[in-house]
Amino acid sequence: MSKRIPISVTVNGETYEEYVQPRKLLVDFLREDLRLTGTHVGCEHGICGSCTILMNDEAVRSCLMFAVQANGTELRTVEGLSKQGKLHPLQEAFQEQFGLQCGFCTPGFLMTACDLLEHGQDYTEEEIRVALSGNLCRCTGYQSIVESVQVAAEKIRKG
Amino acid sequence: MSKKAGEQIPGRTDYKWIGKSIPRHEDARLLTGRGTFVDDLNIPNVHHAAILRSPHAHARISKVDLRRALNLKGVIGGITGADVLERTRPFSVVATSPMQYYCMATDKVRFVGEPVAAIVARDRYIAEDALDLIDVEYETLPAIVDPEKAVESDAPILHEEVPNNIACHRLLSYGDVDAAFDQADFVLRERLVFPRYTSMPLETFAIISSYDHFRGGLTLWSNFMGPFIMHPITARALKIAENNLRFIVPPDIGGSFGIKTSIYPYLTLLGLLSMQVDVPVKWIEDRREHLLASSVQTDRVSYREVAVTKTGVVLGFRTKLYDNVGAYLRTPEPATTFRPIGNVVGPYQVKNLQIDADIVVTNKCPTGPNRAYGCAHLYFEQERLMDKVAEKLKLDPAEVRLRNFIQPDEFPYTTPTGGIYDSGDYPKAFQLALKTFGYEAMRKQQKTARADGRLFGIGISTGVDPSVSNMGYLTVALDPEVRQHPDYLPKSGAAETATIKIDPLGQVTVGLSSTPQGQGHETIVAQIVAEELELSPEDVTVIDECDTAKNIWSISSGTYSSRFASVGTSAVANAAKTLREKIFRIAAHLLKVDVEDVVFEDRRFYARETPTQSIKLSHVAGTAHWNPNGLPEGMEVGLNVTETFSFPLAHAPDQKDRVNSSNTYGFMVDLMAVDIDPDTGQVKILKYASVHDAGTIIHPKILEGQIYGGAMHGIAGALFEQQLYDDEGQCLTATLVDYECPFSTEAPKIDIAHIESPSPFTPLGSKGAGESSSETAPACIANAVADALSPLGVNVTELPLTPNRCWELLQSARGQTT
Amino acid sequence: MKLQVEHVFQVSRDVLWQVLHDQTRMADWIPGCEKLEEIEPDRFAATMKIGVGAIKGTYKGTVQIAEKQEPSQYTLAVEGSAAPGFVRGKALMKLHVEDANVTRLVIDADAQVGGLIASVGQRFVSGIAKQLTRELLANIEQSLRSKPEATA
Amino acid sequence: MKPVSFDYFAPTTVNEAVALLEEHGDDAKILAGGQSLVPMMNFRLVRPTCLVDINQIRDLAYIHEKDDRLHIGAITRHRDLETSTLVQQCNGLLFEGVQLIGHTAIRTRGTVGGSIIHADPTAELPAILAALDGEVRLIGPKGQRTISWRDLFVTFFTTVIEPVEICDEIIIPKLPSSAGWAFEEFTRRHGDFAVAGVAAVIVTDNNDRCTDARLAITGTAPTPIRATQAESFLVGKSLTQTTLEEAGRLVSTEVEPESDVHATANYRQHLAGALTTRALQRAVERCLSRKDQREK
Repeated sequence: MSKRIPISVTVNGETYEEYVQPRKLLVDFLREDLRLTGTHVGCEHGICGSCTILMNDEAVRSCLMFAVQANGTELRTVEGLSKQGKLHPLQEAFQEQFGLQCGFCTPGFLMTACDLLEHGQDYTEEEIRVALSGNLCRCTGYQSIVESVQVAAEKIRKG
Repeated sequence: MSKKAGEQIPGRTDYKWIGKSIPRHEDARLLTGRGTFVDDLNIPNVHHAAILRSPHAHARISKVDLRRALNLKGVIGGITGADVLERTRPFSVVATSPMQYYCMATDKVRFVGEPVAAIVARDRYIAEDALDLIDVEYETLPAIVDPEKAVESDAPILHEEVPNNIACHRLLSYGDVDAAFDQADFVLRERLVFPRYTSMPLETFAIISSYDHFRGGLTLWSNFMGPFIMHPITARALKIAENNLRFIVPPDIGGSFGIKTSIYPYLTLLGLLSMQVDVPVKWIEDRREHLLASSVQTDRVSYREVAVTKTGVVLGFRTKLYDNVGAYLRTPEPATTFRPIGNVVGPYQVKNLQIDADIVVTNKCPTGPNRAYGCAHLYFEQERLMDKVAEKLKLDPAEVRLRNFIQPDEFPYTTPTGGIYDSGDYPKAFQLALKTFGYEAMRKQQKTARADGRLFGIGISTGVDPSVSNMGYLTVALDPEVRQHPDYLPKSGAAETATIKIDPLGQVTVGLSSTPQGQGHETIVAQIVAEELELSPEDVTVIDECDTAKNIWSISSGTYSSRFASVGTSAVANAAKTLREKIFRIAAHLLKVDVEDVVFEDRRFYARETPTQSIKLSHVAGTAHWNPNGLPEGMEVGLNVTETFSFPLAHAPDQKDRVNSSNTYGFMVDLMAVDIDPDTGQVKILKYASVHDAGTIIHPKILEGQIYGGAMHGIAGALFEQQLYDDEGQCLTATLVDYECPFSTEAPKIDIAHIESPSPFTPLGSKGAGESSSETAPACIANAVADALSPLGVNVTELPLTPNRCWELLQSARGQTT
Repeated sequence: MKLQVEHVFQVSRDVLWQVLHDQTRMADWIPGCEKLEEIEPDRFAATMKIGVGAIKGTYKGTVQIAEKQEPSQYTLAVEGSAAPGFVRGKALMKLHVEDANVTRLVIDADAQVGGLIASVGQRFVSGIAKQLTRELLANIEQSLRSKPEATA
Repeated sequence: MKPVSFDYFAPTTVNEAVALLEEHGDDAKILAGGQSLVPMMNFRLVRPTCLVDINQIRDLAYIHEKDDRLHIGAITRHRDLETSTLVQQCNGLLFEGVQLIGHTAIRTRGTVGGSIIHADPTAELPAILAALDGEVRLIGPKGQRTISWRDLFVTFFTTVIEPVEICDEIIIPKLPSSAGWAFEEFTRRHGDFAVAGVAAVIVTDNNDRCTDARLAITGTAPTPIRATQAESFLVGKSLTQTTLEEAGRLVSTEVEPESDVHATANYRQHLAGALTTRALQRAVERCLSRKDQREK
């Protein structure tokens, strides 16, 4: 068994100093060590997108990184989206447009869309579909998710 | 009365909440990462299991040795087939030739991925390390994967008790099928192949097991979804009393689509593990395990022949089925074959039919319920042949369907197989579908496209959408003589239970055991209760987490067979009505007026004559709790109502194998236009219209979500996904790279419309629609692709229509071998 | 998975036969073979490191020679298992005389891969199998060259 | 699906990394973006006992232009390429091709060096390297060496890189201003590994005759390959539709793909040809429109 390595990582603004096994996947670190269970494990091979989080403001798969690699980074997870009881425009839009059913894939979609909308809000429907195409949803047939992101973009544009 | 989803239902002013797309109560927690799925539970001292699985499709196990694994630091225990054999019973199997099916291989492995041993360790990482240290020796045996070859006399035998690998055979006849074929002007025949796919939930199987050695009680937290017959089955397998076995299902399940019905062998396995190691044990199935060895839809080869008149009326059909259930007949299989028995004629007036079914075991993963259970197969066969009738008679395929529909004045309609279709207007819904699709314009567009050399096709499919399975249908798998035996306990019924209470301050809480997986039950129940109690949905708290030790449940409880919108809502509506009656009686008593004169408004009761003298709901509720003496004479204290709704027409099968296999029957029509790229063979859906009749619509957007999701699963199975095996039984699709679930870029938009024919059998008139277009979309795509390729003289008889397969069909038309 | 490969060697059939059956040299040309020990006549315990790139496994199993019709054909069966699963292959090895010092080796193989590699490595399994057969032929060539006395 | 235990090192210089590789030998693996390695580790298909994480060697993230060539540091992310105006200006094929890699979250982490050294025969960057006669620089204990793509790729997931070497730079020639290009690939789902793909570049003279043609094909061999017969067929010809179709047909006969769960060999062969024609059509269009722009 390899030695545990100290890391310092900021998640949703809070800094954690922890010791981790080198092989511990980042998603397991978030869920098990930090008890941030909003990020989900869907496939552990980078296809389904359920574990998508933001690392230094860009979407990454937390199942394809080791926790030790997050040392010194700033992470954002679904738990950090709403502020003081107020939903993020994306969360509002998902609720209004019925962009979720079972909710298992939802955190991954939200974080993927968050990356997209923080880098622009003016996208065609096709561009949104492409941007979301690394996330699997088995409930909605995607239409309501695409519409949610369109509505969220509009909300953010209008401030 | 037709309407687009999302709009208010016209003419329904009497409903304040039903029919409205209110925001979902479930969303806030799921959107903020506060949902509670099994893997999110924090059970003290939980340890982690990993399962060693067979790399062979068929082999005798000559040795399993855990010693090296158990010596690994962090490992606390493990089990093998020997422990399973000693401490558990095989599961009950519904078949003419029963077999020994345990939660783990005991003598032989019969499919790749079958559990061979399990390890418990401090964490999952170490548990997986330990799997590498288990020494197993196998003597490999020849494998068989093809259901038609499996029944041949020289095929390898999976189970000694199952001759010819036929676990179950039934020859079912209804009407006078020979006469129908004698009278027919012509007969059409096809061999059709329906593939294996899974609607694969994104959350895999998840179980935490905890055994109390002192009391002998076993608690299993899991994303189990019902039916609750699995509770006694698991108790029996684990040799523990039912009242010592507790299933707890947390509020959130990450999809299921039928697949999680088949979790119970793992519930047994985890139960045994925690008994062995004496600490709580968690097992989260990984994606590879899920795709290899959880559950999947049955694949089928069918030979169907139809007897038709020269006017295009179908007089009867005969079907020979080979249903491949994989290595074991796992309950509720062989339900693929029998679940649609009451609606096996679909929406058509066919009176005579024969089904000759072989349920075959092969060296593949065992099968089970999957969205569209049995119906996607059925409508693929039925609707492909309706198109063949049209082709033969040079009629428009829409016209052929119109000539065969059951007519609106025939409802309730009893099918030759015993189904009782409650309500509907098939021609009207069909016409609406043609209009929504723009059928004539699309046919014109097709002409132009064909003239330009494009491969443009239009497909139609229709189906009767059965909801709420009658628990008795499965016993059609047994010979009538078996069902007549005096020791035989007949099976029937379809029930669901709801509990509503009003607390001392007048707040409403509803408890359900429906174990939903994303269907929005909390929202729908709040709507119904708000409607009945004249409150706002926001006032109603719905707790939909199940604990079999605390909740009231029925043997058929759960969320499967599209049942909630029909049976669950009925239980809720009836319970709410009963509770309403009670609070109105208390209010009348307190106001000293007749119940008929009591008015309820803004949480206050008053007498119609004296609106200014009102009492609060909290006062009325408080009376029931705090002041029993203030209640009307003889009234029970408290405000709790538990109501079970049970369908009266869910009888056991009769001696002629007739059964009303479901309880409400909706209707659906799918229409699609597709374009095939001649270079790549890729099918593109250009237009998709879908019309549904699910009776009274309670929440239009949730219904739309079910239709979209169902359609997507049908499209996925028809174009993208397939569980594939090689000839030696190796599964080739155990990753999401190889098992190709479509993404947003592959998903079409759907034009959805509805008619509403309320069911006379449910209090709200609603029917289930959870499976909906997953049943008809595969047939629709097959018909559309066949239509696109018809100028080339190519027939479509097999799914999925992958680019590779379409290209091969094109090559065959081009006269080139591939 | 069926594979057929053939290769022409610039040696006589007897020499090729001899090389293919020389126990001291079999380990040289069986791809990835790290260890080969005879356990009974024509049956060997073998350790083979098989794979491509980083995807390598050390397989333990047996190599068996059977149905010998010296010097024209025989069967070679290889079986091995490791953590990523198992490999199993049986090849009919035919040696055709093309000329006095020219022999065509035709290999008709049926290979099976099971377990982890089969279930998650579908994109490259058949490619790896082909690669191994190419390696096999190259190794035999190499083996023939490295022992000049054999080609005499 | 959890990886085996390993020792972890995160060197901050190339020399440190090379020293670690030397020390740990065959069982060490370099961790770059990890988007291919980590899934294989999670499946336990790959079981390194030591990981040398090169993501902390910040000097290896750069894109610059020198001597008509793009020099790209090995840990430059795909996302950096797709957002680079320099890449867009001097190498349209690379700019187009990189966008076909996986999905955003994959491109955020995935690195140029990692993708090339991973040598997946369906991957985009190895094909672009092949089409443009690119090179990679490898650094080992004995110094550095620069290897042309031709000598780099050995077979599936295998290059000539030694276990003690690290790839630190990728060198890709700029496209001439008279060039047209296109990257066409066929996937069943957006962002998948391609069933087959074609990176095409053509250069024409003033009379619209082809003076140079590059066709790199993915998914049809253990490594990316160049369709040399089709390339020489195109040179000297005016690029009519018939010519482009004939080039496609030639590619179909040139490639010898394998069958797998996604596609049969015959289908792949056919696809390679059809995609060639499509890629060439778009490349020719680009060629002509760039010429128009120049003339304006």
